[in-house]
Amino acid sequence: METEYTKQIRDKARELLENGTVECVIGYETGTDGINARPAFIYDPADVERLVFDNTCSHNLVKYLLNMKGKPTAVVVKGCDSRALNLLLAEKQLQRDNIYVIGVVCPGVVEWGWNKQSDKLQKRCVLCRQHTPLIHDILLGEPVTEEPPPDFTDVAEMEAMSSEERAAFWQEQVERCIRCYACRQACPGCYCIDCFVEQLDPEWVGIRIAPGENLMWNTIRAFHLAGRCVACNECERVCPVNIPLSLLNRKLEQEVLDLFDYRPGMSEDAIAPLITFKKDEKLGIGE
Amino acid sequence: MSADNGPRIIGFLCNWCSYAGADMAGTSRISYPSNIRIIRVPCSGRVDPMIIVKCFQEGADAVLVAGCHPGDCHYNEGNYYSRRHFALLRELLDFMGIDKERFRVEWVSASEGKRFSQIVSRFTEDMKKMGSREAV
Amino acid sequence: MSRIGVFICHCGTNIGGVVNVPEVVEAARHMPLVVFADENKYTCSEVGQASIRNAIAEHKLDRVVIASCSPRMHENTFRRTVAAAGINPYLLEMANIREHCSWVHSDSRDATSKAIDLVRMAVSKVARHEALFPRQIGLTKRALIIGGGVTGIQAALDIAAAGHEVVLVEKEPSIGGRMAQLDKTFPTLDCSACILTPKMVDVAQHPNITLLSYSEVVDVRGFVGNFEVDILRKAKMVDYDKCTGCGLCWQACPEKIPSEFNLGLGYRTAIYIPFAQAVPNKPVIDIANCRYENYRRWKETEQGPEPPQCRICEGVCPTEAIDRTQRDEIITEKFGAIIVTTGFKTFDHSVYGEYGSGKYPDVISSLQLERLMSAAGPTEGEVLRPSDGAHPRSVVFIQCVGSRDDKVNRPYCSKVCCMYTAKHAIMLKEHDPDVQCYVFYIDIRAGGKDFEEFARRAQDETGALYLRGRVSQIYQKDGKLVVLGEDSLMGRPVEITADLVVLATGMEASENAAEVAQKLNISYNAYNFLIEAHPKLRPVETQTDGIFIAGAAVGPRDIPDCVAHGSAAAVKAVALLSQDSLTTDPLTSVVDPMKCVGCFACREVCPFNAVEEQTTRDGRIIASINESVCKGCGLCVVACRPGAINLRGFTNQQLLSEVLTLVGR
Amino acid sequence: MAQVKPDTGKQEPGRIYSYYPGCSQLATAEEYDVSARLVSRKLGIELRELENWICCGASAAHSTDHLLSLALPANTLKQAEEKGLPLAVPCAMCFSRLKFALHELENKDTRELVSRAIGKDVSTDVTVEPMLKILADDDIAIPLEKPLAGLKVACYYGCLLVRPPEVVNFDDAENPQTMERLMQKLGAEPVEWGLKTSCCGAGVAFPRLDVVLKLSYRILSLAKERGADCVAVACPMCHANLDMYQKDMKAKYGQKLDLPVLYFTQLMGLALGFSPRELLLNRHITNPLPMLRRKGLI
Repeated sequence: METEYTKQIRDKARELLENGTVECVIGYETGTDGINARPAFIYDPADVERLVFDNTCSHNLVKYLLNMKGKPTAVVVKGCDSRALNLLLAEKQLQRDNIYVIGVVCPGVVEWGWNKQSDKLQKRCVLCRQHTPLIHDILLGEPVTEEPPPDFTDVAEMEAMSSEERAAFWQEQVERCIRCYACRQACPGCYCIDCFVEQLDPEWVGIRIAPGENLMWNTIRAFHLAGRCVACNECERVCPVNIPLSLLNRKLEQEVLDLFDYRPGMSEDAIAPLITFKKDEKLGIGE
Repeated sequence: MSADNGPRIIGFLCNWCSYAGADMAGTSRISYPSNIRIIRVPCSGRVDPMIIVKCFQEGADAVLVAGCHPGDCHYNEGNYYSRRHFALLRELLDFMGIDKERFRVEWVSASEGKRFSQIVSRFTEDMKKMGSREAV
Repeated sequence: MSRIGVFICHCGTNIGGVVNVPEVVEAARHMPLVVFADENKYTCSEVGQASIRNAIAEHKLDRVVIASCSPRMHENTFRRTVAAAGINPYLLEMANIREHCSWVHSDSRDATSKAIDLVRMAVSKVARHEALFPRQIGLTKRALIIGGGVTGIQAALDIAAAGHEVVLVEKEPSIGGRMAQLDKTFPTLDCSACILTPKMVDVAQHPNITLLSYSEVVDVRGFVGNFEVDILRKAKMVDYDKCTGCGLCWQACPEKIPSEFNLGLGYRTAIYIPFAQAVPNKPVIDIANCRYENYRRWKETEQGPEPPQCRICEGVCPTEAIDRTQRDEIITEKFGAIIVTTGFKTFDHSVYGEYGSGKYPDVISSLQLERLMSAAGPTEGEVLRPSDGAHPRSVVFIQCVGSRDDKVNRPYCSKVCCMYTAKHAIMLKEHDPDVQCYVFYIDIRAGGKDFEEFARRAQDETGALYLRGRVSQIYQKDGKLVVLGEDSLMGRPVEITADLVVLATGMEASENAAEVAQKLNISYNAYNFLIEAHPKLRPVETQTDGIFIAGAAVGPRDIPDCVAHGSAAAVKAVALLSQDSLTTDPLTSVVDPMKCVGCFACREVCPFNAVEEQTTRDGRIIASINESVCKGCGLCVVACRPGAINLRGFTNQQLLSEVLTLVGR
Repeated sequence: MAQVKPDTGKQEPGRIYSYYPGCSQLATAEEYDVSARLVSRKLGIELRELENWICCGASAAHSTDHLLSLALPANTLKQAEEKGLPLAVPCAMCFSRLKFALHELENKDTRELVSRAIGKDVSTDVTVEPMLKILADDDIAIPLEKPLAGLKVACYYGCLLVRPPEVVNFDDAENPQTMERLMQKLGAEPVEWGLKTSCCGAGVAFPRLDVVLKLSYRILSLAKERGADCVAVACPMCHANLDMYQKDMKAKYGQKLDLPVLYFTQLMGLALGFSPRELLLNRHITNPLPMLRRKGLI
């Protein structure tokens, strides 16, 4: 089935490049370890054979559209990626009409293992509720109709701990943070010209790498994605020191669902929950 | 502010209702513990969640945000937004080990001086019980 | 490097009595960038202000911190002070060490250390202030007055006299309000209608006044000098250009509806004017009760039996003024200033079970008695009891019904009841010498010119028996009312058999007061009375520039107070309207084009549509703020993740620095 | 007294109460207790009498010893709490005392004091409801067998059932309507009158009968004047004063009242088809039977 995807993607890519619909096709190609896929930017129909699709195609390619400066571009999107696409369209960072979306009904991708083929599905895929791209110009594969209900066991486990335990837990986690900002670079929702963490005036986060500053960074990173995170979980995948960022994202995902009955990136004109309101809603604040 | 005289509480008060409410507490001489330090903002909706997190990161024991009652916002809608922001933020902070109780959001109108002092008194009491935090 | 001067105020002993001011001054001297610190007895006094001006010159100060009372009190005063000394008025910051410190903390040590913190915060903030410059905007030289009672009428006439256009909106078919319902007024006993109606006519005739009766304000947008107001004009079904007010129609109309104006004591017709001297003196059709309108409603569905048609009014009208095509319409008008005079309503006494829950016909409200006494009232001035039309001989008055009573959540005093009851006692005696009045009271509050004398007169001359105490029970027996109460001076229960009981029902904010206040964004208290910008020094202003309040909408008031209040509000409005342009507050949001990513979250959250699009040189579409529309709430700042928007006077940098002076580094 | 089992098989949940008859109901006001139990049973309301209930303190304790006036009801409340059921109380006085106790026990210090006094940890975790509220509950369907058609009733609550509101919080303190609604459901016609919560004189009868005569006469004469055939009461004390002294009133004020005073539960009983004997209607001093016969209700 994956080889089938590969073939379809190559054909579509060739067609799009040849008839000039797009200038570039963003897809996946096999990486240097000969196993794991990496992003591929195909400008020449002759190169389309590089394109592949298999269960190592983890990257959220939508992020790269931000750099295409409005050039007509085709992009391969999985279910979660498509939510990111909706998000960026809603936030006016992309124009739908110069993007050709090759949607792939995603069977789930496996964990990253250098030089070795892993067969362990990524956490996000185990919990995935959006296998079928929400937005596409061509859809590869059979749409998945039955999606599982939300599962926040991991969050619940965390909440079972005492306040002190949680504090200690995160203390320990963020102490490892080297502030490389890979999480931010990989995140489709992070596209600020001048990220708050690198602003010197106001200095929201001290430049020094210290637990407090690290905690500030990781907290605000998560909060800036509250009601926006599409659960592609690239941030956690790319973290070199394995900070469980998904816990923060998913906690907020759950709260947003409970409080505002909202799932980010489900449509291209959705209004994020923090920039709208209901007059008579009860949120347990000031009541 | 010295930690020796109990919890360090930072209060963000909207200029139109709650700050006026605090003034009312003053003009009516309704006393409350002196731990709170008040920062005046135009609207509770001006209070950026980032600065709340900053307060805790830097070692504040507790933070109070007070704004107009829903429907009474001087800017019509400000407190509706802050209500959403802080509902989420409280959860996130709690999740990260900063107890919900340390971050309170209250609606205090310009005429509720008594209520303001009651809120601050209760808050200070609770925080004394909880004990102080360390900056991280 | 900025040079900051700090001035700590003793405010007499208000601050100095608790806060150790010299200690605060000493601490301030050692704060970063502070080159001068001093104390004043009264910083707001001329002496105090002079000392600031001198210090600025002497020490070349370029920023000033004043630690004294609430900035809501004196920020503008001191802005002028520093401006006079050549410093941009926005390079001032105040530390509130009175309302937020000395007045609420008794322990001198704590209060002092808190005061020092507050000063430190102000210093750190002022260091990050930038010079700001107000901008000039135009204004509409027209005033809107909401509510056509005596207060609104007075305000309208005064503004019109000053040469400005006024639109007076009244929800009833006629202006006049409560005062029009009164018979006589205390303490002079001159006829209410006789002194009010000429003013009402003046309103109708004044070239500068547009009267929109039977209309309501539905929406208010904009800001001082530039309000845009949607006004609902309810369908009158009468063409006022054709109508001469001859009265044939309401004499002919067969429908009888209890008269609101007479508080249910008499009847009016479906096409009606509320009372004889109504202004405008032209009728409206009460669509809910008009037979033909009822028939028209039926015609749409043809459900149920066919109601009678009528149209008699149309038949008798000599000028064909009845216009059935009229519909409710909403008009939009521009105003520079708005005065709210929505007045009051009387307390509904049916919540008092002990007074018969409003079920006893001969237990009436004092306003109903006014109607019974009025020569233009349902009984043409003869006081007859509602149940059987008999002349009451023994009348019991009960004070503080819906006033000074926590039980019904009305703890406040309604101010006028003591006096009008005295008036009633005197008037009743004049109507009928055989009347014996009894008055149950808590205290007699007769503060006011000639008031005490008047209240005495009621007791001494008319022989009204004043009993200090509450009534515990009223019940009907043998066609009379038995009143059980207590005489707390004699210390024993009293039982009086009365023909008529008059309840001195208190004043309440009118039912739509809160609604109007919300539309205008002005604050109101727990009882829906509007809140002044300052209870003593700004009694007719609100926290919203350009919106003024007056009369009983602000709190219980008698007629002279309301009139004075109306004139006061008028003066404020006139002062505003006589300017050629307004200076806007420069404390607005600004966009940093280099940081804006054009997500327009700011536009989503802005309550005032102040966010506009602009295209950068490199073709990006980004946000920009219309500064004359922006009111400086700062919602956009929070919505802006990239930190491209900042709020002047409350910048991220400033708030952060305040926090950091308190905690952490 | 034997526990009364409801005869209806269908037992709705929440219709089971602990029952506190109170002393009077076992003596002078037996008819109140009996009729209350009969009616409850008929309506499928199960009353489980507390085994060891004791006097509520009534009029004496609270005017002599404050602690005692709390300890006595607290003891009963403790039993009710242990049963975990709401407590049904017919007598207005008992109801008042129990509610007062609950009210004052809200205070921590008082609670500790009283706990020490009775040697048990008292809490306020129990609901006390007047029989009237329970039986007048609109959710309860009343299977009328003899509607009280044409019977004009003056509903009399007295002082204690509805006052002070912040303590008893039951109905409107000045113009209660519960009994009126109930009487309407029974087919009777409540009269509109003003003295339904005025004092009857209560225990003052013993030292100062004249006061009681004055107060009670005012009440009865008004009821009469408003056209009532009888007065419905929910308090044995009120009942005694209104029922017993009508002859003395005639002597003092010259008006022959002859106005039967019945417990509301007895009127319910009649409407539900119980016989006058079952309802002990023969125990009243002002005999109601002639009037009831006139009205064709028996």
